[in-house]
Amino acid sequence: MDVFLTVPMIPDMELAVSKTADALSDYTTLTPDQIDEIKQALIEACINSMEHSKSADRRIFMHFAVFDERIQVQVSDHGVGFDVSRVETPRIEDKIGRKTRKRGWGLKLISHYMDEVSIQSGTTGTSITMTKRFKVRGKDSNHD
Amino acid sequence: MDVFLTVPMIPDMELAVSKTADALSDYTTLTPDQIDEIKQALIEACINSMEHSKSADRRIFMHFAVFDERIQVQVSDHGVGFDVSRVETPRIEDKIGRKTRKRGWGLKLISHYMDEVSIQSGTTGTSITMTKRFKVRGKDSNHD
Amino acid sequence: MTDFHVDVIKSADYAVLRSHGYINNLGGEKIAEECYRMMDQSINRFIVNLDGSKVVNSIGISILIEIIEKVMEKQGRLAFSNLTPTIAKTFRIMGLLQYAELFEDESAAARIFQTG
Amino acid sequence: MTDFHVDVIKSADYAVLRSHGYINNLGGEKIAEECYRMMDQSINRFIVNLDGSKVVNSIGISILIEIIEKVMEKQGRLAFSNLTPTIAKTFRIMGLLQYAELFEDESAAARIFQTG
Ligand SMILES: Nc1ncnc2c1ncn2[C@@H]1O[C@H](COP(=O)(O)OP(=O)(O)O)[C@@H](O)[C@H]1O
Ligand SMILES: Nc1ncnc2c1ncn2[C@@H]1O[C@H](COP(=O)(O)OP(=O)(O)O)[C@@H](O)[C@H]1O
Repeated sequence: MDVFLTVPMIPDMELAVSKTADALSDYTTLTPDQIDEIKQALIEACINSMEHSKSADRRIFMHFAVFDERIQVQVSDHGVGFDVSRVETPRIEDKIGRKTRKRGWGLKLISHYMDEVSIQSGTTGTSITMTKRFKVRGKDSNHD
Repeated sequence: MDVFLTVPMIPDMELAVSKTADALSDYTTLTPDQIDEIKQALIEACINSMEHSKSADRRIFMHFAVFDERIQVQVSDHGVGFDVSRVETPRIEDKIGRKTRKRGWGLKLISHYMDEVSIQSGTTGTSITMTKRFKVRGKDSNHD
Repeated sequence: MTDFHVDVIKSADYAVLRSHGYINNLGGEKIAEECYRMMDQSINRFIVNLDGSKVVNSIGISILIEIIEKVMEKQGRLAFSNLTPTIAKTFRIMGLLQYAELFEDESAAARIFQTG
Repeated sequence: MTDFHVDVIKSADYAVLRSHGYINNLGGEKIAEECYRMMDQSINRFIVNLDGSKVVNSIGISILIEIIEKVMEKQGRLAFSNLTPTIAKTFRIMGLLQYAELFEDESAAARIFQTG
């Protein structure tokens, strides 16, 4: 099952988008906490596109694909891209008690919320693909 | 503000879709009852595509456009189309106490839920465009 | 997908049906099933409380029309209660209220049924 | 767009902040504003009850980090309560709980504050 959603980069749109994830969860066996984590990952991916992409069309393109045992969410923008290898892993010790930027947590959080994350980024834009697995319906016992 | 949503024709997808309408209503001054009516109109338009379009790609394409004083919702399919002029207006007297099809209310309901409705239909598909007006933000007094 | 269910409370000579969930074809059919089961037990007066149903579709309502028809055939009576404004509007647009009564809540409907 | 607000309940020597709504940059800043207003009144111990906030973002939490930092500078104490499992996980991932305490609910946090 594939759902495509395109939204403008306007305030709080990431919240509206996260409600679509909610609606799709009816087609999965995701637990409420897992759904919450997908929503948070989606929020982080959207605000990254909004804040950093500098995209001219000011749009975020999403593709939700629901499979038997996983949901895959792709969030893309037509922005300037970034060098993924140069993103530093944030550490709280470097942030607290020092005159440093407190930000920089989005990608780290996404990688913890989701089971698999991959990022494609270049001069034509950025696309982050995030997967979360769930229990196959009706296969909750091991004598299947 | 434009939001595009493409969904598969699968059971209850119309409900999931109506939640997107809910999310977008944050960008309008629509009252809860008006939002409910848009959701119901959207549900009827979606089930029409699901039931009648015979579309090969089994997809519904939606475009939500939010303006200062109205929201426009377009629901399209790539189906076989129908002759709008031949749709009869349903009347309860013809339905109750007679051996007739009880169905046929969708388009009538949509026309009452929304302020303006237009339908384009042909051999490449059907597109229904529905508009609901709301109060311009901050203009609720008449000495503006 | 959606978890639709109907609670049936049988009184002496009428039944209350409380629906929960989306009234689509499946939801409508479940309500019909319960009504017809009651009619087999010679109950022909119904209060259908839609408090748990905030969304309907026209297919589901078509099934409600069939129920109304069957109840009329038996000289019975059908009342709806606890409708959202939009569902009440929907019933009004369709003209359903010429054949079925509408009450604010279940107890208002029950008062009429008990005296009538 | 979203209606974020913070209720502040001031005790003898600590304050409880109850947030309501999405903690994004604006939400985070409102919480910070209230904390700094209390700090101006020499209150340096805080319970931040997130029961009304089910969604956060990393920009909002960055502002919470700034608050924690300011509280630490004053040798104060900051506790969070009523977090959703996902927000608790978020704080844990970020390592926030090395600097701020976590309590199931507000009264559990208050017990520690009253005795400590
Ligand atoms: N969609 C994007 N387009 C351009 N740059 C991005 C995008 N997403 C992330 N980045 C870059 O990666 C960095 C790290 O992102 P993140 O971990 O979310 O933290 P933050 O957004 O707080 O800086 C950003 O500062 C930005 O430089
Ligand atoms: N998207 C569509 N594609 C093809 N035919 C349609 C479409 N929408 C409506 N129709 C036609 O219009 C008729 C009336 O639709 P409607 O008023 O919704 O009632 P119902 O769906 O109950 O028949 C349908 O029976 C169908 O023939």
